Amino acid sequence: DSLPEEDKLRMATMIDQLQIRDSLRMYNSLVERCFTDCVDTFKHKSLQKQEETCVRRCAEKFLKHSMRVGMRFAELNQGAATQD
Amino acid sequence: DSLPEEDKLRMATMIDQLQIRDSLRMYNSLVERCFTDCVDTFKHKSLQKQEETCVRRCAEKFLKHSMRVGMRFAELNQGAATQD
Amino acid sequence: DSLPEEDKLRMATMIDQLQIRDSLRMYNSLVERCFTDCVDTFKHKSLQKQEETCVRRCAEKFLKHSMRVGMRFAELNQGAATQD
Amino acid sequence: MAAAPNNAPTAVDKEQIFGMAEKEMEYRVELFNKLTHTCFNKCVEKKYKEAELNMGENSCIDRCVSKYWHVTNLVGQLLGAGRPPM
Amino acid sequence: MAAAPNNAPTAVDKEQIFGMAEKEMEYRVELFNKLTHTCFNKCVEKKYKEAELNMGENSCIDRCVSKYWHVTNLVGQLLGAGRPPM
Amino acid sequence: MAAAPNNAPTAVDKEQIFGMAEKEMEYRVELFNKLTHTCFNKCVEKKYKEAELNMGENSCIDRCVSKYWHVTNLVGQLLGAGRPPM
Repeated sequence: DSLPEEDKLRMATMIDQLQIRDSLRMYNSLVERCFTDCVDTFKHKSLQKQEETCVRRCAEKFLKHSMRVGMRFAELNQGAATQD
Repeated sequence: DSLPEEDKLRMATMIDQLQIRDSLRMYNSLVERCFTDCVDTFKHKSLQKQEETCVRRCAEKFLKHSMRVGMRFAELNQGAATQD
Repeated sequence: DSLPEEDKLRMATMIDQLQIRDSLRMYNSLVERCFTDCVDTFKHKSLQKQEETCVRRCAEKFLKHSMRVGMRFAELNQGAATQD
Repeated sequence: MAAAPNNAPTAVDKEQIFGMAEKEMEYRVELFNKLTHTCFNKCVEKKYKEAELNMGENSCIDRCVSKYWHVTNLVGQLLGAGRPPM
Repeated sequence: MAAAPNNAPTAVDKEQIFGMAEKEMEYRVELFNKLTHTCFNKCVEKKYKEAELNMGENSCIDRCVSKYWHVTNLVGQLLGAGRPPM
Repeated sequence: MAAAPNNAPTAVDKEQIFGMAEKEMEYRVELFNKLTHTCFNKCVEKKYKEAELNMGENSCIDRCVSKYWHVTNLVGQLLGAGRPPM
């Protein structure tokens, strides 16, 4: 609160950068997970139809899961904060 | 040794920060490991008695293991240093 | 391109440092992988002959694999760039 | 740690403050990521027959997050951390 | 984001530019590492009877890299990323 | 790398020195963490019937650390690293 303007700006920049890094890591690990779970044959160079369907569902399911975890996690954090 | 005071301080700060990061990571990975090994049923919201016992033993065992590895590791590093 | 000299130098330093970090991480993960795949008995303190052979082949194979992936990856990146 | 002779924080003090804030945030992000991946592994069917989470998966996820939270607190106590771990 | 009153970038602007470039490079390195480890797990025989990759392994690796690339693009589209993901 | 015209290190030289020291420490921490997790997986019984390490586990851990050290050195030689890897 009592930080000078310059420091507030620096803090905001740091948060932005951590969020960018976090999104890029999430993207990378989502690709790795869905590839590992969905692609198992290597007779072709291109993604087969049922592999593509599997990847789409996997990504969608993971994102929904991640949002649900985020909501529950926020509730628990809030509960912990009000118990203080 | 011949570093100016300001640089020594900066180096010490860097080491402190790496140690803090390392402890927090260790904490996170200890939780992940003991949760994965000890919690497998999701019929309740709260930790069951035998799960709690399992987590306590897991954490204690891992910390003892980690200390032992640290000692052996230090001996090998020292041995390697004296062989120079 | 239009960066001042000082910034170019800083960018080059950053790239150097990321490459150093990357090589050290690759080294660590290569050791972990080959140890995990090749060492399974703990009746002796020192590496047995067939374990050593296994580690050598594992490391060599992984490095060849990594170079091949790098070439294919570069081709795909180039193809994507020229499609722009 | 090292107190500056006057009240204005020095450059090194500031590095420490920003560094601590950064580590704290990194820790929370990592906690969230590990929790997310662990509960996905424990609760979600991996054949991906559909893109929706079904009721069983949803209730498993809620309980998994709750239990993970308890384990985080429990391990935090064992490690003797004075501050709330989440 | 915050536009400087004149054209010269401020110290904070520069931090952002260098920070972005650093994150971008970290992302590419991590992508390459995950791709390498995943395709090694999918394609390479782990008994290490020889130090060479055989023909079957080599063609598996080529197809694995190609498929991983497709999955990266597909997931990138689903996430709505406007820029090329590799 | 780039030699300064006089003996005083420039700001960029200093960044390199501190950056190298930081990478080196990160490497050692990562090595220790991987070693710890790998040997825990290889040596410790995961049903956690007690909180103590038994004799068999302890001797397995000692040998595991020793062998991991040898593998680190061996791979370091293969990679042609001029400096001691631990």
